[in-house]
Amino acid sequence: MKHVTEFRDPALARNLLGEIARLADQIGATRDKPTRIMEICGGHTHAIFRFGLDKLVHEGIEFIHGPGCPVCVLPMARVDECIEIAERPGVIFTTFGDAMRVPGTRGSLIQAKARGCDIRMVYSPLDALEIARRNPDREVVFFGLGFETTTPSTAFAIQAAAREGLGNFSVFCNHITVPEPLRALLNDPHMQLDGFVGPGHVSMVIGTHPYDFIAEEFGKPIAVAGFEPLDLLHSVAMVLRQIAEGRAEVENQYARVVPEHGNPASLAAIADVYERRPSFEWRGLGEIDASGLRIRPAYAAFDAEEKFGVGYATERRHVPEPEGCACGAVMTGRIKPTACPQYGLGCTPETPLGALMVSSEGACAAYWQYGGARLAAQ
Amino acid sequence: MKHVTEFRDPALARNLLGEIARLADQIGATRDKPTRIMEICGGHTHAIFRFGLDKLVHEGIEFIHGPGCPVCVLPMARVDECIEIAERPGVIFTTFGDAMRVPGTRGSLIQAKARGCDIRMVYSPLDALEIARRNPDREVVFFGLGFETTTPSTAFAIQAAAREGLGNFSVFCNHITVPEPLRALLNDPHMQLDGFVGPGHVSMVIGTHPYDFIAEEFGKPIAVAGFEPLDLLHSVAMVLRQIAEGRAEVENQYARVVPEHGNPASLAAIADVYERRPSFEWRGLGEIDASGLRIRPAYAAFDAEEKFGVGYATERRHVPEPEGCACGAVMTGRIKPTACPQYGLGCTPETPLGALMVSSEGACAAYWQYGGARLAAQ
Amino acid sequence: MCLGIPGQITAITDADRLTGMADVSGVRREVSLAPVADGPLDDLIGQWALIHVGFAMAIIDEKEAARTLDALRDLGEAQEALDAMAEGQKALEGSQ
Amino acid sequence: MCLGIPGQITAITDADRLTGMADVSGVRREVSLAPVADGPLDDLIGQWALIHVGFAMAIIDEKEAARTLDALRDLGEAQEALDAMAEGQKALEGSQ
Amino acid sequence: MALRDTHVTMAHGGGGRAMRDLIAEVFTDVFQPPGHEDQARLMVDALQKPGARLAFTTDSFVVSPLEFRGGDIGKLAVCGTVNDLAVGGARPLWLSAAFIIEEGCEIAMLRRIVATMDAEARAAGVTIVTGDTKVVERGAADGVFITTSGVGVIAPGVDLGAAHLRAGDAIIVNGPLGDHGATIMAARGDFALQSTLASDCAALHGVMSAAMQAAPDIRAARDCTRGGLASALNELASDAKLGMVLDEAVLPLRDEVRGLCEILGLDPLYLANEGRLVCFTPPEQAEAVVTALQTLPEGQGACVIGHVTDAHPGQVRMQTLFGGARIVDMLIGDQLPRIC
Amino acid sequence: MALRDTHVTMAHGGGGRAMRDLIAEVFTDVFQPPGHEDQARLMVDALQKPGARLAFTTDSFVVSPLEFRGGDIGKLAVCGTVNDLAVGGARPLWLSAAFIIEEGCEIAMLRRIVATMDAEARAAGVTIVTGDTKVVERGAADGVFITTSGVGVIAPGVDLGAAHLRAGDAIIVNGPLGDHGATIMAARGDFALQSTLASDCAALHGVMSAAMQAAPDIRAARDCTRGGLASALNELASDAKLGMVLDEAVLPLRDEVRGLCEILGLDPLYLANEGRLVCFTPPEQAEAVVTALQTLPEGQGACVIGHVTDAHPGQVRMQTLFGGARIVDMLIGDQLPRIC
Ligand code: SF4
Ligand code: SF4
Ligand SMILES: [Mg+2]
Ligand SMILES: [Mg+2]
Ligand SMILES: [Mg+2]
Ligand SMILES: [Mg+2]
Ligand SMILES: [Mg+2]
Ligand SMILES: [Mg+2]
Ligand SMILES: [Mg+2]
Ligand SMILES: [Mg+2]
Ligand SMILES: [Mg+2]
Ligand SMILES: [Mg+2]
Repeated sequence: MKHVTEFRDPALARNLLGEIARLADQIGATRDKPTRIMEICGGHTHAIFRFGLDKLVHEGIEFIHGPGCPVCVLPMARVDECIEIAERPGVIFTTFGDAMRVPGTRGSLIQAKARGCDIRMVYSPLDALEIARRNPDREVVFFGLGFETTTPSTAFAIQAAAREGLGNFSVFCNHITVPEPLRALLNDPHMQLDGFVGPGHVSMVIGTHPYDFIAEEFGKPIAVAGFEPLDLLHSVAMVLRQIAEGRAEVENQYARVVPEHGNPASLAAIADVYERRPSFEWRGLGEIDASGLRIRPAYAAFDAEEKFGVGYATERRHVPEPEGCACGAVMTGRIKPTACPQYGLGCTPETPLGALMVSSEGACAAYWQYGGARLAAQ
Repeated sequence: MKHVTEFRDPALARNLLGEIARLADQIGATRDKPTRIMEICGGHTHAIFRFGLDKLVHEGIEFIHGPGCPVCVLPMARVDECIEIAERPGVIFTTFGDAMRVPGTRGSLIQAKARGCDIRMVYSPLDALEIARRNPDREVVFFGLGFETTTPSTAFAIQAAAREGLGNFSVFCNHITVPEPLRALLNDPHMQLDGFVGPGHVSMVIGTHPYDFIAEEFGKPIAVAGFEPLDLLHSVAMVLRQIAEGRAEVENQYARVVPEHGNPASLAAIADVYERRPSFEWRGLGEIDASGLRIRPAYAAFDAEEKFGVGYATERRHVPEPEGCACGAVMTGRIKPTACPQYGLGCTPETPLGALMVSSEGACAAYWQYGGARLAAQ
Repeated sequence: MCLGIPGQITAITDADRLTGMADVSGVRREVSLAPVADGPLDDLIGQWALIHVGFAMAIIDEKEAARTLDALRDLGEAQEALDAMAEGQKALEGSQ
Repeated sequence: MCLGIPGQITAITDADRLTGMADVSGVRREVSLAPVADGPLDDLIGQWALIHVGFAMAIIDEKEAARTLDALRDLGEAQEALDAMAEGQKALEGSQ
Repeated sequence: MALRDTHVTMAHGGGGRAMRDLIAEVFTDVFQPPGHEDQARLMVDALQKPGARLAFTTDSFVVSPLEFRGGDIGKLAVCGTVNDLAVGGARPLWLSAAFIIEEGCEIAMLRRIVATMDAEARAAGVTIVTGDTKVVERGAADGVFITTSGVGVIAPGVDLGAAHLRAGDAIIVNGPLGDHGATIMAARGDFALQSTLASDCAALHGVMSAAMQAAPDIRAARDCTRGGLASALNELASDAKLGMVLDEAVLPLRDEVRGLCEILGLDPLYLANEGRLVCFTPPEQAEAVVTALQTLPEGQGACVIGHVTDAHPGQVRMQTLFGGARIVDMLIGDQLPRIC
Repeated sequence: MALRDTHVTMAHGGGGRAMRDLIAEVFTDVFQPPGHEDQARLMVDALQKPGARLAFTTDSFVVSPLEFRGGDIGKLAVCGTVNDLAVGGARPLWLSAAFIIEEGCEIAMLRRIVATMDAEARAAGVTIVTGDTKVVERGAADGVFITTSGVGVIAPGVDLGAAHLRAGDAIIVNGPLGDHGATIMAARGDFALQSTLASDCAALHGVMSAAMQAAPDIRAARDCTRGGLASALNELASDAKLGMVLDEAVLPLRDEVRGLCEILGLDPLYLANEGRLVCFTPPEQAEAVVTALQTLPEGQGACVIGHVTDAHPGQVRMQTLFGGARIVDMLIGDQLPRIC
């Protein structure tokens, strides 16, 4: 697989692991006093565990798993709102597969489907659009979720629907943005991070400048990284080198995909279709100012929230986080998943209690599934 | 079973068979020169074969099976029109079970159902009405067919729909009347009948006077009969006694159910909802003047022909009878089913070619199913 | 044509819609009483009606029923009947 | 977040709708080229793009890819790496 | 208690932990099949006797509603396969049970069905030794379908079959006909009929072994399921190239079944049964069979209903109440309710 | 040729002549089961040897689309049950086949499916000896479901099973993983993926007997169907109370399967196979097995993929490409395509 296999080369991995070890020693990182690097993106978390990277890097390097899984941070109330829409007569509710399992207060979309809702998994918002074209007598709703990577795809889909006059298509918009929760994390006085691995695919849309504040205002190094194991290790080495050299910059490890200023067509589509919400709720993090997008009034006809009068278009029900959930502390790097009193007991991937156990990108789920904890336990 | 078991009493049957034999001998009926009595109604045909009455009566009595099966006389084109309606998106097409098997040029309703049409069997037009109430977003069409017995039920259903403002209910009307084809038969110069057994359940609605012309204009005796074996034998005896005594009258064997002037409420409902068509097509008999009913303009909203623009509401396609079909000759009593060149070869109940093989009330089907021919063959 | 079966009306289920319960040998079905509702509905309870496609089409006249049966009982059983039975027996065994 | 995989654009399938065929190891899927259609569409054929939820989100810069790999090759393999590998081995056998 | 869902979801068919939990808690904890492999491994002495034969049969069960008066789909699935073994003269030993479950199916109902199966199997002396579950999308099945297969042993010397029928043989049934078909038709609700009818669903291994003991020369037996008595007799008549004569006056039929048939215009001879068999014995052994069956709960209504003849090979005829005769033909398609 | 319909209607399930014609023309004329009774009656010498055991298994098959590159539901149904017998060390002998058919199903397609089954059964040396058909209303099934059950004989002395696994045993598969699951996922059309992938569907009786000959001390085998290799190994690890270690570098995977998994975010270890088994041998017999399998068409891609360990009982672990380690856990529910 071109552009994949090369970046999984074990020999080069050995080079990088050596480099990381050298740098870690150089900056005095030890098991007891580790250098803490947050990989912001759930895709990075997933790759770390899938390839076992956490066990390979120098023991002085500790990965802190960030909030960058759009499925994990979906609040219960939002899932309830999905089901509310899906229960309307005539609705075909379309969604990415990984959103099917997220629990709301009335169960997940999988369970709503079993109860009789017409809920269909799609690979792309384009497929939802096609379902709408083929079912003119049904209301087809796409569950739009994701960070800036995915936002353009629903923006393009809404533009196409508007062009075609596809009146039976709408998007339930849950798009969120990366920089705002990062700022919230950095403002948290409990936060102790030494650097960041930046989200490669978000950056291919928004470019690298939105992270400038991390280096400039908070003095932390960051390297935007790809998702193959070499990419990840490379970016860790880059962050460590910045620390070693006393720099705090935004570096781009993933230059083959990420342009400095992002993707103009995608940014234009986002700007055309979406505007910022005053605030948006994140599971485990609560409401974060200006962290979510909504559909502009010009496209209100394609806004499921408006069309069905749910969510932010109405009086929203407050759904408290489940009791005893330590997601916030894990997501801000204060504790490891295994330190959560619910981990593996009340909270498992089969019956997730908190956000981070929901998707295989969630830190707790990745820990569990790939054995972060259990490998060590024996 | 009260009012049933008593009329199946073998001892009384023996009395009647004796009486029939006495009368047959008295009028000189013999196997070679039989007295030919037409049971107009398919229900009587069915009962004759079900209870084996044809083999029990005096050999000088020959039953001629009349055209009184509304399922058999349904023309191919009418079935095609049903399927045309059933294929419209959103339609639930409801029908009595026995109409499911009648072949049109594009197969039967059973086959249309297998191809994906939403066709549902009901026991009563009331059930179709209930389906319409429960499916306000679907068009529910009831396949109205039958003689005067059944006509009131669809009339009452249409009145109820009108009262309730049930805009998604309509009837595809194929109701036909008994006297007109009888007159056509009696006018046929080939016809050689000595008397009639009159249709009991039609008569419970219309009374006995509509048959007066049979006695008065054509000089043939008739006895309106019930459907239990004693009823049938009794009515045969009554017809034979009229012949023996040189009378030609309309007698009522089924007085426990049939009032002389019929059922006022049902007649009123028919008159309110229906009017005569100038003519209507009968399978095997062709177009017969004034033999069919249609929905009055006042109830046009409930008329599926108008609503979907099919059938007599449009230019009708002419569908010729299948080649080699002798239904007309059988139905007018000129030949026995077994004399039809197609009987049991091209035409069987599994693959009916002609009208009379379609329903178990059809003379050919009854012959076949209950072994009229095969019992004799061995 | 026109399958019909006697059933006993056992209850009025909806006086507005003129519906009642009919019982045929223990099998019950709600039927329309519209054709026979020419007097107080409750008078129908206990009566026997001829049921067709979910409608009570006619009230069965018990006296007429009895009169018909009486007429049949009065007929003598004659030799011809026995002959006919014998014919039937032959048909049954396929010897005809 | 945001699963993405390199695929090669092999054809333009609908120039009006800006769609093309992407090939990922022999598995093909029609994708939208909207994010990368900033020049003549046919120029995209043969290029590698980063595919996400049915969209070609970015053209992969072959030179940058080579440059990154070159940088990695230049790094020497150090003793620490071998230690790390040994750690991994221990974890594998559950002895850690 | 790893199973927290109340309804089956697609996850329960995915091959993962959810499926394993469903299978363990709902199925194998109850059936307790031997071992944990992909196939049951079985030994039985009876099979190793010289001349012993193995009997093997299968049926899929589909019924709506899934639960009805007198049983449920699970009872049908066990009894139906036990019966297909028993009527061949086999001693039923082992069953397999494969479930196709519609997404959304209530797990409590599955548990009830499984409990019924377990109870019926135990009562019939058979073990459910292997099984399978599949989950399909909502609308791709109708609640649950069950396919059971059965293995039994036919003792040396036992050989029942159509080929052994002889003219004059008595035709015996074990009880009233059509109860199951009528019950389901009423329960389905399409025709808005109410009744107190109950399915005749029952395992007939006891009836069969009683009949085989009472009639050493028993010829053949069939259970009268889909298509009713009429279909079973027509098949046998055709296989045996012999005729059959039924006596309408003695056919055992419940009043409610007659009533339902009159309302809908159906013939009870074609209604399905799930606990009725027809068996054939030399005339002189018929009374012993009837007497023996009448002592059993499943044979209380046993009676002779006719005889075999060589007068009209392949044809089933009925002597009507009046001594008339008619053919009881093979059904064409389905029995459809009629207006006329 | 009494069957004139081109599509199945409810009449074909009604127990009458239409059903009889469908069964005769489409099914029994092809399968030619012995006899005409409700149950097959079978004798086999191999079963009567002292110590011989009978193997009995069942599976329902549901797949959409019904026909796909590399096979159809009929091939799955025969191979799946043959394989469940074979991996237990049994010689497959007889199959039953029960069909649940959706109203409207094309009869020509049924004929194709039946032809595949017949060909596969003959090739595998098994006979389809008994069967059943049911027809359900449109929307109450998805085209056709097939349940096969199988009976085979386990020779005296043969005893494969999880209990025989030992630390150090080699883990062997017979070819690339996930082809079937990936093929079906692409063929289903939901994700609009095109590929030239073909299902691996195959009968593995030959592979099993080759493996048993090459490795006299073969421990156990499983076919890796639903849930893939990962599920089969997890089940065995849990049953055997031993651990397993896979070597990511040697796992046989086709490029297209990798590609499809990357697109949809799936793990090929959990993809279904229908012609892949995993077997366990003492390490010193592994090479002989691999060599033997590679001579067979169904074993061309055979290789050792890991070993059994007592270090982490019940756990399957993978040594990643970089020497990292991760647990290969039991799947939770279904594998759902991911965006992230
Ligand atoms: S174990 Fe569950 S509750 Fe605890 S932090 Fe993780 S996801 Fe949240
Ligand atoms: S056999 Fe067929 S074609 Fe001939 S008269 Fe009878 S129904 Fe008509
Ligand atoms: Mg069977
Ligand atoms: Mg059976
Ligand atoms: Mg049977
Ligand atoms: Mg299985
Ligand atoms: Mg359903
Ligand atoms: Mg199995
Ligand atoms: Mg299997
Ligand atoms: Mg298996
Ligand atoms: Mg069967
Ligand atoms: Mg379907």
